[in-house]
Amino acid sequence: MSLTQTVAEKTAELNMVWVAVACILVFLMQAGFMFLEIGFSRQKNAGTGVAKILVNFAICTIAWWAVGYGIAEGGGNEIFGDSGFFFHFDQTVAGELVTGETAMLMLYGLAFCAVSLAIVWGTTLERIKFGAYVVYAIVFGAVIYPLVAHAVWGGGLLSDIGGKPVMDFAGSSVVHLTGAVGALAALLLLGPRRGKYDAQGRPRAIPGHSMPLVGLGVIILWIGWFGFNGGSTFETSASFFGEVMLNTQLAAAAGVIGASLAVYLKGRAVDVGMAGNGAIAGLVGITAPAGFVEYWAAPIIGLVAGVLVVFAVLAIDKKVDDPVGALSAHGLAGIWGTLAVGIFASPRLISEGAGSGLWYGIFGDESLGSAFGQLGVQGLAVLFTFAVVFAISIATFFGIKKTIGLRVPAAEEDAGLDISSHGMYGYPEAFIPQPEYSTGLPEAVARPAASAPTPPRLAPEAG
Amino acid sequence: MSLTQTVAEKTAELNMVWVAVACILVFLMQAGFMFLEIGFSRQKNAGTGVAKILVNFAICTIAWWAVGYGIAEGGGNEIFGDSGFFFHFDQTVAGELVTGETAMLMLYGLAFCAVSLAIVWGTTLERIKFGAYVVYAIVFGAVIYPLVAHAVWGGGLLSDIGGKPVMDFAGSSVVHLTGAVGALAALLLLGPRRGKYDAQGRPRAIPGHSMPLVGLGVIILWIGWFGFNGGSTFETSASFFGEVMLNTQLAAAAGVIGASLAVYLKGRAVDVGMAGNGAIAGLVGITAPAGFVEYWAAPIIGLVAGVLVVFAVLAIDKKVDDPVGALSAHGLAGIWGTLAVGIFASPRLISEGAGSGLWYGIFGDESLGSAFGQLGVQGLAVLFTFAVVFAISIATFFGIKKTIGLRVPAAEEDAGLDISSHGMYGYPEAFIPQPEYSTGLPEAVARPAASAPTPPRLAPEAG
Amino acid sequence: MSLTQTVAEKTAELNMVWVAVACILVFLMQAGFMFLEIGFSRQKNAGTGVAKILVNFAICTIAWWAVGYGIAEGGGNEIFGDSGFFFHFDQTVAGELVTGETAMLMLYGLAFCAVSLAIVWGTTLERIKFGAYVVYAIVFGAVIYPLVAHAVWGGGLLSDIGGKPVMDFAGSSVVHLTGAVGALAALLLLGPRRGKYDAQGRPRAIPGHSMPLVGLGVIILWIGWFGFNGGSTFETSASFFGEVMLNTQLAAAAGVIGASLAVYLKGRAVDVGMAGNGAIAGLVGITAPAGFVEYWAAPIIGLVAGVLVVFAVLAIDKKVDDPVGALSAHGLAGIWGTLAVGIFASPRLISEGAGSGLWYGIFGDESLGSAFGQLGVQGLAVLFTFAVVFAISIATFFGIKKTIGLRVPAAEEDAGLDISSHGMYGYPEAFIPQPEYSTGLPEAVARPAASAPTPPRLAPEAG
Amino acid sequence: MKKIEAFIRHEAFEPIRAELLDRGFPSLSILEAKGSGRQKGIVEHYRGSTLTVNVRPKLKLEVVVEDEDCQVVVEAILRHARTGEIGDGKIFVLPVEEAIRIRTGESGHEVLQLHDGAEASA
Amino acid sequence: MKKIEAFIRHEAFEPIRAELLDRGFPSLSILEAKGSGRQKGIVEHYRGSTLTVNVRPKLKLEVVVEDEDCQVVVEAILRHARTGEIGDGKIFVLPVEEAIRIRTGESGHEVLQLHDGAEASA
Amino acid sequence: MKKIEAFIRHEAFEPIRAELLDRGFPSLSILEAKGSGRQKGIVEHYRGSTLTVNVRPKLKLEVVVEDEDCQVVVEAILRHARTGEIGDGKIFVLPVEEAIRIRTGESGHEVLQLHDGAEASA
Ligand SMILES: Nc1ncnc2c1ncn2[C@@H]1O[C@H](COP(=O)(O)OP(=O)(O)O)[C@@H](O)[C@H]1O
Ligand SMILES: Nc1ncnc2c1ncn2[C@@H]1O[C@H](COP(=O)(O)OP(=O)(O)O)[C@@H](O)[C@H]1O
Ligand SMILES: Nc1ncnc2c1ncn2[C@@H]1O[C@H](COP(=O)(O)OP(=O)(O)O)[C@@H](O)[C@H]1O
Repeated sequence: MSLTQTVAEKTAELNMVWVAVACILVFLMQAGFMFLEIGFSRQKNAGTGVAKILVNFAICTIAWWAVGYGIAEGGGNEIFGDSGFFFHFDQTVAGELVTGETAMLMLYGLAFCAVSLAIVWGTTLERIKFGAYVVYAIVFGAVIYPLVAHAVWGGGLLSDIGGKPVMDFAGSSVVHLTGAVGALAALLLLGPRRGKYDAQGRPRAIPGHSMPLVGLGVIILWIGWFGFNGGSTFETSASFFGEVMLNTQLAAAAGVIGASLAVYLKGRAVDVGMAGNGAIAGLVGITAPAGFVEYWAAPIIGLVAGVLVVFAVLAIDKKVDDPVGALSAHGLAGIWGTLAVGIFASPRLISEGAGSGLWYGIFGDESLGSAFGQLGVQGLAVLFTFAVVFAISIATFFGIKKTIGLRVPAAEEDAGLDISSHGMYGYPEAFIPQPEYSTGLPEAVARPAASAPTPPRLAPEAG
Repeated sequence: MSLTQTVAEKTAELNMVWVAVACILVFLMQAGFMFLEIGFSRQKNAGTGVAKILVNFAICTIAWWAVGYGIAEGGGNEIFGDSGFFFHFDQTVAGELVTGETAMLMLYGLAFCAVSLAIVWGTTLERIKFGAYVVYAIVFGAVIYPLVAHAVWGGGLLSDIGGKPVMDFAGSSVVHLTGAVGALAALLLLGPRRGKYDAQGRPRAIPGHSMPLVGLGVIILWIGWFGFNGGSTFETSASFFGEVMLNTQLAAAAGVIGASLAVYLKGRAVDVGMAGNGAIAGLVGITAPAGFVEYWAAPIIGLVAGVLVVFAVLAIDKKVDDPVGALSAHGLAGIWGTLAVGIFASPRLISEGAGSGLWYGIFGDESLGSAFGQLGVQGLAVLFTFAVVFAISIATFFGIKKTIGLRVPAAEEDAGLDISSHGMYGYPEAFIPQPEYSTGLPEAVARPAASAPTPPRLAPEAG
Repeated sequence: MSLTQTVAEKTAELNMVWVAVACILVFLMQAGFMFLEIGFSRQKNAGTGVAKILVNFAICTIAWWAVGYGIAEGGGNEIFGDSGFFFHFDQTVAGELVTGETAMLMLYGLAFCAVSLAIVWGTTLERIKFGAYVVYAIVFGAVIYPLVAHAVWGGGLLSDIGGKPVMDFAGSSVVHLTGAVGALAALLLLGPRRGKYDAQGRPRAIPGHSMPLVGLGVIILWIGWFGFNGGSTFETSASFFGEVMLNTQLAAAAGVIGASLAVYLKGRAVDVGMAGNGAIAGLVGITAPAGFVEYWAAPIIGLVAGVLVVFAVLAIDKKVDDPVGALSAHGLAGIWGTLAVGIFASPRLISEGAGSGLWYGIFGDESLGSAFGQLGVQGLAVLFTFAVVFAISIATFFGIKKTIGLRVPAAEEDAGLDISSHGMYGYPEAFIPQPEYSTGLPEAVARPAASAPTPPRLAPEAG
Repeated sequence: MKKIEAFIRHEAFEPIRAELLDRGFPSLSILEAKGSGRQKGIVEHYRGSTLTVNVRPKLKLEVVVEDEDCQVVVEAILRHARTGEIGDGKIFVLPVEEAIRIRTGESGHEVLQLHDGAEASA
Repeated sequence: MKKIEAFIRHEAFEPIRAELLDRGFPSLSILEAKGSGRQKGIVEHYRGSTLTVNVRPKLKLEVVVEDEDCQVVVEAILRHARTGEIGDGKIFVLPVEEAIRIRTGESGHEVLQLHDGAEASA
Repeated sequence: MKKIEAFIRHEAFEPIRAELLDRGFPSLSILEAKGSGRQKGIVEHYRGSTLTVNVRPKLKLEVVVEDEDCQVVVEAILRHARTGEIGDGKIFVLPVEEAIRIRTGESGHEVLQLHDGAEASA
């Protein structure tokens, strides 16, 4: 083998090592979502969060392997890819034979899909039926996310709008907005948790049970984002990932500062959850621009996202019940991030054919028309994502509602999903100061207790 | 230096960067075991899990550095290696001078040894004496694991059985079965936790105290496995690690699905712990085959492991008390994984001299005889591992039992290991609804309380 | 592009991939400090730990980007750097144009600064005002840490003392001692927690609320340290990072063993927190020597650090209130590590111009004079770090005390910082067995409760 | 004076508290309890095994009032705690001989609640 | 009617509950308590310092029964809670004036337990 | 015999316990409670919304003593639990008819506390 060839191969491998690292970090984000959601739930719903993440991650993996990857990255037409199903060796995907590199990139794509799916459930905590996860995860992993990913990153509709591509570096829109729109669809059909609004429709705080777990979730997500954004370079040339990572950190930091300050000024308290939401919002905001903007723009993008998330959470809470703030932190911040590219994209960094950000049109020498055009394209990506994801999601959740049901009965909600859907509290030893649950699982299933048969006198019919 | 040489060096360094990443991920698995075990323990035994992991990891490190590494990888004969003890610079190990690369690989080997050791304790929770960890960890890190590793990976007995090598990519047998067999030996001498079986010998559930911590443990282990399997390529050629990682993910996902489905069908509840066990079982199952099978085989291997683990946990629970399901998830799934290589090993991926899997003998053009031979070799690996590990382990635990003792007194078990072995509850502020413990540590040791001397009237002899 | 050039570029990128991995690991250490501190706090102060880390990390990021990096690494004179402020593209830092590589290294520098800052707060738990974090974090990230880093690593005063450089591989002194000295300054002005000392001045144990969270913190820190020390090679030549990582692991292990043994011998109990402190101390101890000593020296350095930390914690506890043992584990172990270089530095590994360790002067052929000289230089680094950091820190904290105040009122301390500074308990559902807090946030801010207006009869003035 | 001890469902407490407050009985205490009665225990599932929990979480409400107010309090409890399902709980009335307000040291039934007029103001 | 309040060890509860159930006294309540008596506190160790905890966890059992059943319940408690070691606990008997079943509103001692015959069935 | 039930602040317990012990009353029990009275609830803040918590954590102290010792105990409680601020709590005294030491089965007021001389020794 010639040295040139060796160097080319090692270069490809170096790229894949970097993608592998990034992929593992993005997988780790599953733990981030797990703990963010568990922390923001009451303790009677702490265990279900574990089962949810595991089952979702699993189903999403199989759906992506069997169908989703093919639709997203299998070449094909402007709407969907048409190769790479049941991903296997000796297969041709989008005209190329499958290699170890393909496998690595396919896995990295899965990691993104799984993050997007995890976002969906943020609005549904503490009342959704477990079966809903199973059904929607299949549709999401096989169809919903792949369609959006194909449109932007797979050579689909949004990769060329009148010559301009949508610029979404790591998925403010493709991943985060998609998840948030799914979350909105679910929420509209689910309604709020019992007790969230009083008789007059005023919202009540339903505090989650563990801020330390929320903190664990936030910091894991933050760390994972270096893989999320940093790995979206897909290669290591000029150590450009370093620039992307620095932008990511600056925006996250500014997000925390923006949110903490906003919530402090509103209420004299540095709300722990809001500080966390600020970090997430900053990160979501920088996800699209990470590879397209200069360092100075990153803290601005993050700061806006952080302030935005506080006001959005407060406003949204008045009407709909979003326990973790997914609509705000992933939805609105995702939109902001996608549009922010149109404002701040630096001429030296933009994709081929794309316009620079408005900033450079106004304060610099770039064409203002092209800048506006690009901003329009970014806006179109938001609309497209919203429309496609919302349509399929609402249809899917509606189907679930009409068949297996979307929401648990009130008694199960009061008792908590842990005991009612999983047969056991998430903290079995905790003295659960909660409305009681009259029975465990259906009698037929419950085998007689090992210790002693339930004595007949205790039966409800007695006396 | 010539360019060729530079490229060769950089290639080696790229490999080692990958191994370093993998190594750190496998070290992280210590946290996975910590939380899996803590979550599956009652809260009165939550703190000891922390001390246990730290002390074990520490002792294992020193034992491996001083002795174990030499036995495992120090060349030598078919039974044990004979160089590399007290690993140091300027030393020759298996004929090669120690370099930075050697150090990296030695550390990676330690990470595997420590995982194997961590598995052992899953069966012993909530009743074992702390001193037992110390003694067994020395023997395990210095002798037990190294012997097995040497046999399969160090050029020992199992690396050539009638021309065929055992194929165990990352250690379904070497690491996981080894740990599980140690666990079995400990369990047989320890007996069940007090209250686990009623007067009629029927098992009672003793729920662990925190499913969120179990979830943390599972997801950390899952993530760590990408280093465990992915790093076992030891190099980056053709980004083959991507294939290995994809297989790993597919099997883990199928494991969750298999276990969740099985436990749901049995009892209408998606048991949180079982879903987690399913992930682990899927991962253990794919550990040996990860680099030898095609993508389509991975979900099958994982699914079988996931279903298997549910029935195994239920069956084993009837007779012996394995709080975390280590015998099932690491032992039986480890055996299944080792044998699965003999069923699914793809002709394009097998080791030199090895036979393909049965599948290719039956449905393909490969020699059925060679396939059966390979399956036999895989079975032999299981038997060998079982025999060696069991013999040394039971002897060691027996020695511990006869000297310092293996199990804490009943009063200490009732009160919990935290207060009795560590002097303080793991959650000191929790209102511990547990049988009381009449005294802290031995009086002689307990210095008078700072706040006020214990008044004489309170003494037990009074009145 | 010539092949030579390509290889040079890919080599640089490989280095940066390694630094990126290391950087992410060091960022992860923020989670380690978060959980170490939360676990060592009472549950009424669990949530503030989350907000603290997020806000600190955020502020430190912006301060480092705007000012700190320039002072630390911006060339300049012996005291401070003078370029690289508001780090941006097209900028010249220390004579070199900013590239992706510069960004990566700048981010890695930030990770160290953030670790150092995190250490500061260990002594201040459960009583400090939240505002103090904000102010000190700005000063620390912009000035304090950068000055020390510049002196040792940025070509400043300590990089050449009479021809000899201070050898501090990854910052026993630059990072850990710096943090600990800041912690000391804060502590002196803060005083102990209420109830820590009885009327006679005898210390009382105030147990933290969760040993599992302490365990999580310790193991995350341990893992992160592979990035901390391993990444401080800044490149991959000869896979030297492997040697550094092995040293790190050996010292950490010996630290656990040393501390566990010491605390067990003193009190017959393997104190969970002390085992953890032992790991940290071992790691802090090896931080300076990691790249300068042979493998055999690492366990010795770790063991000494582990034993030291136990006695130091006990001694310090008699006089001042350091809830997590930061003064011992980071301060004393940091000093020990810095001096240990002067004792064990191996001739084959020392920096240019530096003297070998005393050991090689006494037992080997090296010049004893030069060895003593080097030990003196190492001692100078300790003194310099102490003086600079203490002076600026005490001034800053004094300023805070005189303006916004350093410590919360007694009632807020009794009620816990969560409810008083953040408006909500960290575990809102926990039955808080704590002194009550008569009011939430200032009345003016507290909007009327959503559920029902507080009835007038309940007002304090009534009856 | 009488002490009313009631074992009730958690969800009944808030309306009871609100009504008692309205009627001039702001002073009361609650404790977490677990109880058994006619109500069956529940069967929990864990790793494929079952576990019968024979006591169910209840809230214990304690209110000390003057003899003549006893009925009012009992009625308020009955009104809000009754669902008609097994497990609603029980009320017990015990005699109390003395009551002392710690803050002032004064004793007698005037310390019990606010309803006797003069005391209530903003 | 009498209220029996017993401070017992946690591990004594299950056998007591089982016997009382058998004898027709299914209704009872428990609360987590901590107490001191002749039993010494324990000394906890933390980071090398010690901490004396002067109260030990106990379970408080509360059973209200008719006067004539008092003895049976007390005996059942004594039977299972006695280990002979310091710390076994105490039983107190208090007078109760009224008992009301919330579900039905009926009062009087027939609401207390099941043992008076007619009520017990599947 | 009398049972003294006091709802106090957590921080008052330790001095009360110490004094009672000194005076020969080592035996007592505590339970976690929450209560409302004149003391206002507090307003918690969470993600920008508020939440009013109407009951505040209190400690319930229970001591059973002979009639003549009642006053001593009440005074000890008053001494240490009084801050003069709203929320100091209340003391109630209830009649007790019987007291039994489980360990020995003996009953009567001699089982209550240690102060009657003979019993106290190292
Ligand atoms: N005699 C009793 N003594 C003590 N507690 C009781 C008694 N009877 C009922 N309780 C408490 O009341 C709760 C509800 O009682 P239960 O008998 O199940 O209700 P119901 O009145 O509908 O039959 C029990 O869980 C227990 O806590
Ligand atoms: N007079 C009392 N008042 C309130 N609680 C008591 C009283 N005497 C005992 N107790 C409770 O009973 C528990 C056991 O009492 P103790 O005196 O230690 O047992 P013994 O009867 O063996 O001397 C105590 O922890 C306390 O909870
Ligand atoms: N009548 C009562 N019945 C039951 N508990 C009471 C009663 N009065 C007071 N308490 C308890 O005492 C605590 C303090 O009472 P509060 O009225 O606020 O104090 P103050 O005596 O200063 O007015 C309450 O939180 C409650 O737990």
